[in-house]
Amino acid sequence: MRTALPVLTVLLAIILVWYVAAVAMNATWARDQAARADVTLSNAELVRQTLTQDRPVLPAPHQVALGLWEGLFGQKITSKRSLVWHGGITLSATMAGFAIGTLAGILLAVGIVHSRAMDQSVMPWAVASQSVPILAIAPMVIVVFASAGVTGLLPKAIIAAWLSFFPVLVGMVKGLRTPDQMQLDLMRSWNASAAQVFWRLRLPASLPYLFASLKVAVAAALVGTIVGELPAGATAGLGARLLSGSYYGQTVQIWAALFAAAILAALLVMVIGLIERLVLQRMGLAR
Amino acid sequence: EGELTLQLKWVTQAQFAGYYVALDKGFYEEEGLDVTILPGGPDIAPTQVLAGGGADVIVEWMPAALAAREKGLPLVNIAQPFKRSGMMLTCLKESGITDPKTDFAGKTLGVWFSGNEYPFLSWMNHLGLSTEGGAEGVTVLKQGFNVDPLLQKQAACISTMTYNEYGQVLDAGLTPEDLVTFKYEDQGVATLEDGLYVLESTLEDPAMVDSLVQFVRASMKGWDYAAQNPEEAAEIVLDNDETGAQTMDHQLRMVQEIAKLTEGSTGALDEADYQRTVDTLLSGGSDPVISAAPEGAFSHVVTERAVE
Amino acid sequence: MTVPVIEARNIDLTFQTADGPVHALKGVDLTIDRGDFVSFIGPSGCGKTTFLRTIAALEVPTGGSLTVNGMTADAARRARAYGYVFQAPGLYPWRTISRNISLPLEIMGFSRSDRRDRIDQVLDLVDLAGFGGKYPWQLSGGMQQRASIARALAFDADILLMDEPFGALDEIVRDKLNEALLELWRKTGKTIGFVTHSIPEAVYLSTRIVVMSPRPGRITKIIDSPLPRERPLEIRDTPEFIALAHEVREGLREGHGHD
Amino acid sequence: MTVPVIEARNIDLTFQTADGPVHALKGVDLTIDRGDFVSFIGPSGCGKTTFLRTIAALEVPTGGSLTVNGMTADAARRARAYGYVFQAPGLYPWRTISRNISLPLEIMGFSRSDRRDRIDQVLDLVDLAGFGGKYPWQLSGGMQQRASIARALAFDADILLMDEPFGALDEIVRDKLNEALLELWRKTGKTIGFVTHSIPEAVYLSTRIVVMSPRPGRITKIIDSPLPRERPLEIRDTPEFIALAHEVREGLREGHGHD
Amino acid sequence: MLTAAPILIVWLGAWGLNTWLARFDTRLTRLLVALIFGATILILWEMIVRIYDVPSVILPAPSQIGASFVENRAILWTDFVQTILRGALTGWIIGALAAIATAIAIDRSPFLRRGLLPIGNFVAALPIVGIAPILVMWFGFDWQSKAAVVVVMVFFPILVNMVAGLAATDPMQRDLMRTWAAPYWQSLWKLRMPAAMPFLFNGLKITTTLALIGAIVAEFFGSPTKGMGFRISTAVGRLDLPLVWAEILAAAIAGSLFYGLVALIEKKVTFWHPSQRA
Ligand SMILES: Nc1ncnc2c1ncn2[C@@H]1O[C@H](COP(=O)(O)OP(=O)(O)OP(=O)(O)O)[C@@H](O)[C@H]1O
Ligand SMILES: Nc1ncnc2c1ncn2[C@@H]1O[C@H](COP(=O)(O)OP(=O)(O)OP(=O)(O)O)[C@@H](O)[C@H]1O
Ligand SMILES: Cc1ncc(C[n+]2csc(CCO)c2C)c(N)n1
Ligand SMILES: [Mg+2]
Ligand SMILES: [Mg+2]
Repeated sequence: MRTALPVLTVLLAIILVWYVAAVAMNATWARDQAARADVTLSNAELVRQTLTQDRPVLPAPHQVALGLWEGLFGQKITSKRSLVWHGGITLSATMAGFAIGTLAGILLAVGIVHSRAMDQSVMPWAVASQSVPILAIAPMVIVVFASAGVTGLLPKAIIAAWLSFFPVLVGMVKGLRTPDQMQLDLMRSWNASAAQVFWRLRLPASLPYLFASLKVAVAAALVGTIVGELPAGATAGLGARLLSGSYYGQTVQIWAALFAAAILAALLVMVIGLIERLVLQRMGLAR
Repeated sequence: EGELTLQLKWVTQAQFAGYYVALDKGFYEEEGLDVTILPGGPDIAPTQVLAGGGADVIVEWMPAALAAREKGLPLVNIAQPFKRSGMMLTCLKESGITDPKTDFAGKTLGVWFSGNEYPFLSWMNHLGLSTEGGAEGVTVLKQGFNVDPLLQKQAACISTMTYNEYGQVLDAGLTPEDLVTFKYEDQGVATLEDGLYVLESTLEDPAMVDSLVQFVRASMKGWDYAAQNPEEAAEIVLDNDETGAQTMDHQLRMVQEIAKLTEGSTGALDEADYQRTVDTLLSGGSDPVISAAPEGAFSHVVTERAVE
Repeated sequence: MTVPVIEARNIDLTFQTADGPVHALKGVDLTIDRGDFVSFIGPSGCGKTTFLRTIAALEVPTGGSLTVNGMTADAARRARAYGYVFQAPGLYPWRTISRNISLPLEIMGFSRSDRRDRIDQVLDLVDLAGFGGKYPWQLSGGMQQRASIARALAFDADILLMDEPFGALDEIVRDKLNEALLELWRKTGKTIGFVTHSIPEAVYLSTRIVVMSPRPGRITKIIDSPLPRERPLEIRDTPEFIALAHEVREGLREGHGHD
Repeated sequence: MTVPVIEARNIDLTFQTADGPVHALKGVDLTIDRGDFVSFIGPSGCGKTTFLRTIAALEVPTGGSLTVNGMTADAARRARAYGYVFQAPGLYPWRTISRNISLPLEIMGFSRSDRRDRIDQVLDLVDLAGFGGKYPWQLSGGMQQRASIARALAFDADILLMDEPFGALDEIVRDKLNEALLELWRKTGKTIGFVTHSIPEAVYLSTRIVVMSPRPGRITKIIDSPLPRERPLEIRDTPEFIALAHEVREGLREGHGHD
Repeated sequence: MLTAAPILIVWLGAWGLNTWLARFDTRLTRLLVALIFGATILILWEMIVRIYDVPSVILPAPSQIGASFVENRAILWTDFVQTILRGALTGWIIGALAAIATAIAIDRSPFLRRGLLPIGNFVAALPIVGIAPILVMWFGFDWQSKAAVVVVMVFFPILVNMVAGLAATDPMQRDLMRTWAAPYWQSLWKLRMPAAMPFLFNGLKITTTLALIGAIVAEFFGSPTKGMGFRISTAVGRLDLPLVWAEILAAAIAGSLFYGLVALIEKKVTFWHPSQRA
């Protein structure tokens, strides 16, 4: 409640600015068209036209809302024009990539925390790996995987995994290292084995960090999937939707796809937040 | 029995109506073929997919194919359903361009890349225009996915296909009177577009050649059917478009425009057309697309048997 | 009859740090007998913690010899010869008090029913019966510290090593825990090594007070306490107590240079 | 002649929390005169900190009236009437010791040369001359705490409010700082409000000891010290001192319920 | 099976060497271990490409990539200037400055902070690259549109971090300021800004790679005839894979340097923070 009012106010302000911007940005085209048709526009007429164009430079909020509504609820969800259908395709690749990335991140982190050689070898390159413009070579990655017989959802998922493993790795390394010397010494004083230290101390101690990075990772995975779908000849998914909208100059379609992606991202982060709450509550870590 | 994978050059649209019709109407099946069609995209290089083994046959433009051949990838043209070129430069009349020879200098032109730039580069070479910008040359933009640069006046001219982007410019609200177009055909720099290419090694396998013969035969049947039944063809393309973004109007017009390009083709490559393409590409001045006339870049084995 | 439990002979311990070696312990000689309550007192950095850790085989001395229960310190650690209590409670926030106490028992492979019995027993001992189901953060600092002592007691080692266990608590809570600890020690007859900064605490609790001084860390004085084993809190107002405290303070002052 | 500097009349302070209201202070009545050294002692949570913060206008009482130097507490804060020392040193890690001490002076608009003089002076006063160029983390806890006292002294307010300033230090360092603080107080004649957990510390330092008890926080006893202003450390072994300490302990025990 | 033997031997040998070296844990051996690991990957890559005859249009060998890198250094430099310096860096700086200014502005108003932060967090998690085509349409083909994409991509992560940083001072430090009756700007400048630096740099570091990605990806939606994204897509079309990988290499080096530079500045600015002192 305490945040609802401020958030609504800010949202309202954003929408207002958006309308003004839409009028300003679409006015050129409206004037040009009027000039070509040799008519002069009244101000009211100009505003009306800028907010109802088919190919606006910036669609008005209500146009986007309508496009979104149409896409989400305007048709059967199995229809290729349904954003739910495309969202589902993007979601499945995102989840696959997220799972692969999370697993890889956790395994690497476990290795790094337990082996100094691995820490010193892998960590610097893990940082460098993130400056590889994987998104730029997404189409190539997809072709290369296709040549190895891997097609369909998996190549996209691998791009998603590449982006999502890093936050998990960093968070998990930090988390697995949170137990302080005292807690480790306690374990030692009990003569606990390495496995016992891991399962009973390091892992539970790392969970809050894990969840924090999972939220980042899932958003990153979604970005990866969408970009994997974007120019790489993907035929379905929100990225493909964005691309084809762009290809045919359907700005409303682009924005609707963008918002659908935004909603999907928010949902994913929320779901992880929910799981986090449940798990941490069960562990007595949420107060 | 025979399995074939076809990699398209671009996204699912009526440009490839023949293949989709053949698939949908069961022409491939009749030949005993199991064909998979992979849509392309702006940054899919079909040649790379072919080299990687991701496809058996690709749809590609000849300049790109010959360039790849010179890079050491032994591509062979086995059929050429597109007889004519649909490529052109579309300019805003208000930019004051009337004659390419005199008016391009100092202007900004939109061009497609990723292997689609070769015909344009050849043309500029013909005109003796540098593509490095400046008052004496042209400034080249890597054109994105749509016709916005023209609408937003970011370029004086943009690349368009007769069957596709030109229509989009009109859809956006401009009229033919607002525009000036220069077809590559008319400028004498036309190069062959959508042909079917395979690797040399594929042709050494008799079983594969059999499959290719069946494939080309069925595909040409598809093209014929599409030309005769434009509405149904457009419908089929729409069904196969997974993005759900295409519209009937647009695809119908595309089928009709494409029919003008395939008209008169049996599928067999006309060697005169081939020679004209090679000459255009070779006469590139300082930076030709290919440096020597290719050898064995096409083969009639498949079409000889398919056409009979 | 006195049975030596911990025997340190001429222990040296030097840490190698980036700024050069730090001599944390130098020629430390000490015998602790069964049932002793030995306090270590000395200014910050004099090596009290280091010495306690050495006994627990959490540090390895660079010189000298050390036996615990007649074996090497590390063998004793493996044999789970001691319970160790740190300055901070160090409870695991994701486990309830009971399950915190259960943790070393799980690690040592006690059976479920045995665990339950022991947990109940030590919770009683530290006066926390009924709080087993709470999480650490639901308890006050003093209660947490009692829980951590219970954890160290649960597996019933003969030796208890405590490193400033009450340092963070206020005087009144501290008094209470001191009383309880004495009571426990008398009942169980454990051998206790206890680090503290507080002179009254050291005097109140110990049978022997070891005064240490820094740079390098060594023992400057070992004071045997004349106080009886039975010690009500009021003993702290007696002249014997005050005299002993004074002696300890003097001992400290001697070894103490500039801070 | 006694001049009242701080006058609290029937102060109430209730915090509204998610678990309902917490009565931190209830009917607190106290007058502190110029030159007094008043210690506040009491169990954890009894409102010592809250009361000191109320004097400093860091909390606003929900009832009663409070004047500092004859004005409202907030006006006094704005007039920079007091220096405040927290339990932890609270030095800004990105500033050297000198620049930490300089910070309030910058804020109050002292000139550069004036600042330099004052910094040198207070560094001397707390025996840190030569350490001005060091960063806080390069100093021991005791030295950091002295630096934070220096910072509170630098702008020379008449009132000094200190909230357990030596709580984290070891006994010997604490003794030294206690001596130094007494010395400073005698030399400058400042009025000091001092929170502590330690009975000996309270007795050693104060002219008046205020004993508080919790739930709700109120004053249970105010003890005037018969000790002279001149107090060598040895005074702590005198019968007067021990009797006074005993009185404080009894006062504490009365107000103290279950922990 | 036999062909895999040398690969396995190289791997195990290098790993053994690293395990041994890692025990020393000095600055030099740490560097060595990292370098040996990197070199091993390259050698294995080269071996795999040669032993299994991987076509270079799929995966060129490191030696080919290196050769192409040297041969095309002029092109790589032009692209670097266009994409990294003009697109990414400009956008990053503008975005960071805007985010810092916004953070300071909304920090004064709890109302705005409560309103903007959830939205900021939401937007920070969005697939912002999706707006690249839109921004190319708005800001034209040259680096300005790339910088605009970068501005939008880096703005919110930095904003969120900076706002958190400005709120991160501990209550005692803030109370101290109050006891001195410090005015707003003084406590902002002397307390909250320095205290926010570790958070700010956290945001700045995360966004270095975001900035590169944004600038490069945006070039796929239109660009002049230079730039890393442009070169990569054209070179793929021309099957010049060694050049593609040389560009990737250049981007990775630029990204690592960019990150390293920010980390270095961070070290200088937040030298006092415990994480920097270790
Ligand atoms: N792991 C370590 N590496 C390097 N030096 C250390 C290490 N542990 C302790 N020291 C140093 O050894 C000396 C003794 O430290 P120790 O912790 O034993 O002192 P202490 O008497 O317990 O002090 P305190 O009362 O502050 O707890 C100190 O100078 C300390 O800085
Ligand atoms: N900001 C606050 N909000 C809610 N309750 C508070 C707040 N500050 C203090 N309290 C409560 O007020 C009571 C008095 O707290 P205060 O900090 O004054 O105690 P104290 O005597 O200083 O204790 P300690 O010796 O532990 O420092 C406590 O119950 C505490 O939990
Ligand atoms: C990056 C990019 N490449 C090509 C085209 C244009 N295009 C659309 S269909 C077609 C013919 C292919 O056979 C071509 C060249 C584009 N719009 N964007
Ligand atoms: Mg210690
Ligand atoms: Mg307090």
